This record gives sequence, C-alpha cells and structure tokens, in this order.
Amino acid sequence: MNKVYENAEKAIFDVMDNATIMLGGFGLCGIPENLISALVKKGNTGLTCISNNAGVDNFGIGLLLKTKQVKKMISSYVGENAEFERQLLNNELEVELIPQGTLAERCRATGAGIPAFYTPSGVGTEVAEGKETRVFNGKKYLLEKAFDSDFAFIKAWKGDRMGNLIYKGTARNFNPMMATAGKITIAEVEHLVPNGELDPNQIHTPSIYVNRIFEGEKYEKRIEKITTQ
Amino acid sequence: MNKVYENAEKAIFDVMDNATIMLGGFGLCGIPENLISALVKKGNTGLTCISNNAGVDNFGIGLLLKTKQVKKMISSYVGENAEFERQLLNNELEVELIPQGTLAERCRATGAGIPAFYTPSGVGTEVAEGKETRVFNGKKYLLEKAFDSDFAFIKAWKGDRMGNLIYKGTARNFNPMMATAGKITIAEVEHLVPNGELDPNQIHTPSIYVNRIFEGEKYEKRIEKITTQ
Amino acid sequence: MSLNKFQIAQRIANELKDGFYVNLGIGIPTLIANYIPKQISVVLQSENGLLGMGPFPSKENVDPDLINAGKETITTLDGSALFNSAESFGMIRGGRIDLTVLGAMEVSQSGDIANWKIPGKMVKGMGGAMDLVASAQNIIVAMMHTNKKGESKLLSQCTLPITGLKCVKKIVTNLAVMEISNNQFLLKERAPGVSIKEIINATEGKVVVPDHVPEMILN
Amino acid sequence: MSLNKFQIAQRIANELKDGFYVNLGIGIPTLIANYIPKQISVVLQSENGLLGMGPFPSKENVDPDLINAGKETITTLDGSALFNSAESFGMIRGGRIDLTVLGAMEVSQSGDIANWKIPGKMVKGMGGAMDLVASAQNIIVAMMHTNKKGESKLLSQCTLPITGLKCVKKIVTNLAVMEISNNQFLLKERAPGVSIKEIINATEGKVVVPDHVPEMILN
Repeated sequence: MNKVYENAEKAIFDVMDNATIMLGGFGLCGIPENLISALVKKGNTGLTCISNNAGVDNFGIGLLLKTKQVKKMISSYVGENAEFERQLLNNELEVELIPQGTLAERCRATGAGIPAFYTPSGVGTEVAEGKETRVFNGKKYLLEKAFDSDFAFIKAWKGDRMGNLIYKGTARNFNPMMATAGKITIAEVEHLVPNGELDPNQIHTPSIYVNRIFEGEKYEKRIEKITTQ
Repeated sequence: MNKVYENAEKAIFDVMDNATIMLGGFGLCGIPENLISALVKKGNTGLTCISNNAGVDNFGIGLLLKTKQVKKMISSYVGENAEFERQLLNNELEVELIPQGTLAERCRATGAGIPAFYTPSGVGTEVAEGKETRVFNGKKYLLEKAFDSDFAFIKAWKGDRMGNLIYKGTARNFNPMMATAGKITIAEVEHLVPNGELDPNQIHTPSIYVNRIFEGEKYEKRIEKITTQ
Repeated sequence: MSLNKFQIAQRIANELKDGFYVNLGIGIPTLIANYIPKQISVVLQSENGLLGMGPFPSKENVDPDLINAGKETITTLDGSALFNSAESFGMIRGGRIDLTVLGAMEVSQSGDIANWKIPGKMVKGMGGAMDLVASAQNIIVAMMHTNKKGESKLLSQCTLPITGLKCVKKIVTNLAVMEISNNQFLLKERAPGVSIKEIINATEGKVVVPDHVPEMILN
Repeated sequence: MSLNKFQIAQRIANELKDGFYVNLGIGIPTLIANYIPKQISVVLQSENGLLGMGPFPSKENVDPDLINAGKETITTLDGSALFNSAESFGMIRGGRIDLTVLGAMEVSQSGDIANWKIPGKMVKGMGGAMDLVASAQNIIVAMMHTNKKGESKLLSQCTLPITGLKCVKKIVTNLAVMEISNNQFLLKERAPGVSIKEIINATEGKVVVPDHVPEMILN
C-alpha cells in the first residue's frame, strides 16, 4: 500500500477541468498551500471550490481566482478579496453562500453517508428559499443535503505514511470533515512521519479517508490580522 | 465555576425515577462503573437506558437489571445476559433494538442540534416499519430522529476540572457522542487532573458538554473475553 | 449622555454569570472580553474551533495556526479545547452556548435580526451568524441605536434580509437596554442622562415603558 | 470434499487486495485475518472504534480498554487509529470499507441477507450488521452451505427477517463460491472434489452453471 506522493504536483495528476474540490481552511489558517499552488500551475479551469472562505487577493484560493480557474465558490464568507468582488460583480463567478455550520455539517454528512439532515440554521431567511421545511417538536428546520465532491484538498500538521492525520490549533477547522468527503482525498502535511510515530489515541483523521499524502515543500502560513497584546 | 463532585453518589443527586439515561460503553469496555454502582444504591426505578449493550449478569447495566430499576433498554445488541433474557421473556422489560451505527448517529444528532437525518441502515427490514423512507440519488434511506435524554453517564480516562475529557483505546466508543447528548452530562474519570495538564489539541470531549465530573473511586474493568496469543 | 461602544460592552459584561460559555461576535461584542468581572470565570468560544479563547499573544508568541473567528491571532488558556468546525457548530446548534452576543444592522420588535446582507452592496456572507441565531437560547444584540444616517435600527419590522426569526432576547445600545416582550421593545434601562423621550424618538418599533426605568449601572 | 471453516476463511483471503480496508464479522470472517497473504498489506476495521486491528495480546499486554467488536482483547499496530462509534459508522456508511465479510443464516438469490433474528428465539440485536450491509460496496458472505438440519441457506427468498436488501455480492461456503447475478446464484468455483450436482442439490435458490467451474485454489 503506497499513499505517499513526492509532491503536490504529482498528487493532483488526475484533477480534471470542471472538477468539484473541497479545500480545508478558515481564512488563511490551515489551507492546503502547496496543493493550491500546484493547481494554479496545472491550470485546470471551470472549478467548483467548496471552502469556508475564498482567500485573499494574493494568497489561498485568491490565487486560483486571479487565474480565473474558478467557476463557482461555495462558501460561508467571502470578504477580504478585491478580485473576488470584481469577478462577482461582472458575473464572471458564481457564488453560493451557506451558513458556516450548515457548510460544516454538509461536509460531515457527505463523508458519513448521510444524504440529508434537518437544521434550524437559516429558517425564515433567504437560505430557506426552495428548501423543504419541517417541524420537529414545535420548531422549524430546513432539509440540507450532502455534497458531491471529486476531490478534497486537506492540510494537516503531521501525517504518517498510511494517511493518519493530526492537526494543530485552529488550523483544524474544516479539514477533518472535508477529509472524509472527497471521492479522492489528498492531504499535505508539514511533517510526514513513519507509521507508529503518531499515538493512535490522538489521530484526528483516520487513514481510511486519505488516498494520497505528501510533505509540503514549504509553508508560508500568512496571517490575515496579526494582533498582539 | 465548579463542576467537580466528590463522588458518584453526589454527582447523581438529582436523578429521578423514570429518567432517561444514556450510558457510554461497548460491552463492558468504557462503561461508567461508578455511576452505575451509585445508581443501584440510589435505587431509582422506571429507568429508560440508552446504551449499546446491556452489560452482563453481574456487571455493568446488568446490575441495574438485577434490581429491576430498568423499564426499557434502547440498544443495538443485548446478548450475554441471562437475567435480561428472563425479564424480556416475562415482559418485565421493554427493549428497542437499533442498528449500531444509527444508535451512534442518533446520539450525535441529539447533541449537535440535528432533529433528524436520513440513513441507509435498516431499509427494507423490520427497523424500517413505521418510518419514513425517501430516495436520494436513486437509493432508499430511512428518516431517523434525535433522542431526548435527561442524563448522560460518561466514562473517560482523564479529565480536567473544567470537564475536558480524553478517552483511551476502544473505551472511547459511544462516550463522546453521549457526552454531547445528555441534558445533564456526568463524567467519571480515572484521573482528574488540574486545568492545563491536558493538551488542547488532544481533547476528545470539550468541557462545554460536561456538567459534572468526578474521579471514580475504583475501576474493576472486567473483561468479557480475554483472548491472548 | 449616550454610551460609547466600550461602555456598551461594559454594560453587557454585567449579563455574564460564573461558568457561562459565551460566543462573542465581531465588533462591539468582542470588546466585552475586556470587562469580564474578576470574580467570575467564563469560557469564550471561537466558532472556528476553540473553547477557552485567551488574550492576544505577545509578539514572540504569535502563531499563525491559532486565530479566532475574526481571523486575529490569539492564545489558548489552561483548560482550552480545540476541535473541528462540525463539532463547533454542533455545540452551537445543540444549545450549549449560554450567551451569544452579536452586532446587528436591524432588530425588529418580534426579535428578528438582520445583520448579514444589504441589497445592492457586495454580499460577503453570513459566516456563522445564521447558525448562532437559530440555536442560541440567549441572544443579546450589541449595537448603536441608530445608523449613520440617524435612522432607527429598532424597527417594527426588519427592512433588510433577516439572519434569523424571533431569536433576540435583549438589545443593549448606546441609549438603552431593551427586552423583546410580546412583540414590543420593553424598555428596561436608560443610558445615564438619556431621557425616555429620547429613546422613544430613536426607536421606530413599539416601545413599552414601565413605571420605573432605572439608569444603567456600569461597573 | 467440502471445506472446513478455516478453509473457507483461507479462500476468502484470496479476495484481499493490497491497501484494502476490511471489516470482518464475528465467526468464520474473523479467521480470515490468519490467512492474509504476506506480500500485501490490509487494514482491519473493528467497528467499536479501531482501524489497524492487531493480533491478540500476550498475557502481559492484555488491556481491558482495547477490545474488538467481538469483545475480545486485541492490540494496535503501527499506523492504527482509534475513534468513536459515530466516526466508525460514518466511515462504514460513507463507503470507505473496501471489503466486508459477514456470516449469514440465509442469503437469497437477489442478494438479500438474513443474519440477525430467528422468530421465536431470544433476539439479541443486529449490532452493526444492518449498517454494514446497507453501506458496503463489496460484501462477501462466509457460511456453511446448509444449516444444521441440512437445509439450504442459499434460497430463492429469505424466510427469516432480513438484515439488508440486495447487498451481497459473493458467497463462499464449504461447497462453492457463488456470485449474485441477475437474481441468480452464479456458480464460480467448487470446493475440491465437490460435484456441481452436489452444489445444486444443496442450493434451494436458482443456480446458474457456466461451462467451466474450476475448483477453488487455496493458497
């Protein structure tokens, strides 16, 4: 069994135009930097990206927007990105906005074989338009459905050769659910370690979800808002 | 903020007759031994217990069956218990059997504010009787609902005074989901440690779910089937 | 004299109780962390995956892998826990957050809140706001009583697209503390030196004024 | 000569491929772990919360906190991962298990399986079986061809309450390897020395016999 790839480029060899890709991260925290760079280089177009945010102008998914590789963003919050705004206003980009908790739960449902679930989030709002509502115990809920995603691009702190992953800090965010939800899940890690080095009690993403893994060449880890005491 | 109780007896002071209680554990592994003993001593009757299994004749939930405190068991597998069988055949005990994955997911849904979800498990079987079925992407699914549970009795390996929990080995099983699902969640731990001793990255159950915590007096940890090489 | 945003935060801090798990939105709500009474202990949730949010780091301790929902660098505390986004919103929807404080563009007298979208302007998204307002048992809105044009933000009905229905329990503004009660704004407290008339004039929705309306106490 | 249960396990082990994640049910399926070809690596899932199930422990290493779904003490391996029951059945329902092997009381020619309940007898419960059969892409049943009374367990229709509909892909018994194909049992292999007639006689459901039915090869 070999899941280890030499680098991002090799790991994304079969990504096709018009693919749907989930990308982990919250803001610029915990994003798959090397996979994004490789995807820019590979140049696939017509992509649908499922990601909580859309990066900033010169980093993260912003890089894929600049090269106009993205057809549609499915996100909960897309501020902080002038190029994004320009494309959106010019109808060069589709955007679907989803409440953050619903986005997270839909990713989880996808990986957990749950085709649909009910949630209170968005009841009575624009988000509810066209969706089934249903009352349970006197409270209204919306029916939300799982995604269908060709790939998941994941960033973890440490990973072993089998694909077990451990995240650090709030860089965990959407990565674990998305890892379960890709038809092909590709993980980049800061430290690729031998099997047996990670404590089985502390694995955040079990290896079964990870199809490919590689150690990222470098991590810039740009910070959006450096705040200090 | 004080969540720390002296012992099991004090922690269950407000359990009432006819309460619904979730109990963690798989077989005898990871069961809340001290809470069960205290409940036997307290003597509440008419209990509904939600637990994957029903213990053995002289241990685990079996102790509550012997004292006839249990009105109903909601479980996935209830073998290995002669007294259980006797009560069941004499109609002294109600039993609701649920597929294990559905049981786990219903516990999770309860804690996660998801009132209902669709699952493929049990389609076309007795389990589907009286339940809504629905087709998503050409496959049939059943609608399953969250539970309503007054208490959750949880066993963890380590816990801090705020209520953060870490489990060990396969003693984790149903404990984390049930911890999220009790209106009042009471955790017993082998080692109660000061806040700050547990690595925030390695917490399995965040403190927000735990209302009360105590260090168990002793742990017998009986093994159902000792198998060695 | 109407309150500034720091004083609004200070007033809301009085609502905190020992042992509360609290989610503070971006803007005025974030400031509340500075006014938590010393004798109580509360746990701050950051919905990107942290319970037990600590203060900003020293320069040497800035960690790009540790940010809050406003994308600011932060720290953890003894007893903190980190988790993924599904778990985070699970605890939110599951009703485990004791108090949620949010900013708003409009609040209606039935407790509807609008705080995510202005038609005609670039829409950035609702982030976690719709999940928070749909689930929290106890929501306080922190905002200015009127907008930059001087128009009331406390309305009989929201004019902007709403974030959630009938969810706000209490509003603390620069002028007053109001509670939602029977489809009305129940005036509970006034800012020091602010008259009841001033508050009524600044409120488009229906205000109920009890016999006694004390001035706010800011500790 | 019909196979014993060890040989059935041995035959099914040939179905394993390098890199497979496998769930082995209680009974004959459990024995398969002893016959995994040396040149491949497979990962065993135990649905109570472990990927990478190792062998039974030595006496000194027995750990009550480490058991398999059959409640037997076990060990972990390098690369193992532990998780909770919701995660475990998430990966099962999510279709991440490459091969599931289960015992059965009955299998129908349409691939229905019955293995959890006998009316009139004490019902112990379905455990994880219904989740496994509802979700797995690749299910092999390991069982004896006939029950203790000599009655066929490969039927045109199940007589017992079913565990799952149209889910079994392949059946390996003491007499034969069968595949479910067009609502029929397609005979793929015979046990060494067992005649086609013997197999047909032991099968109540409809059997399709191709021109060539090789003997099983047990490595």
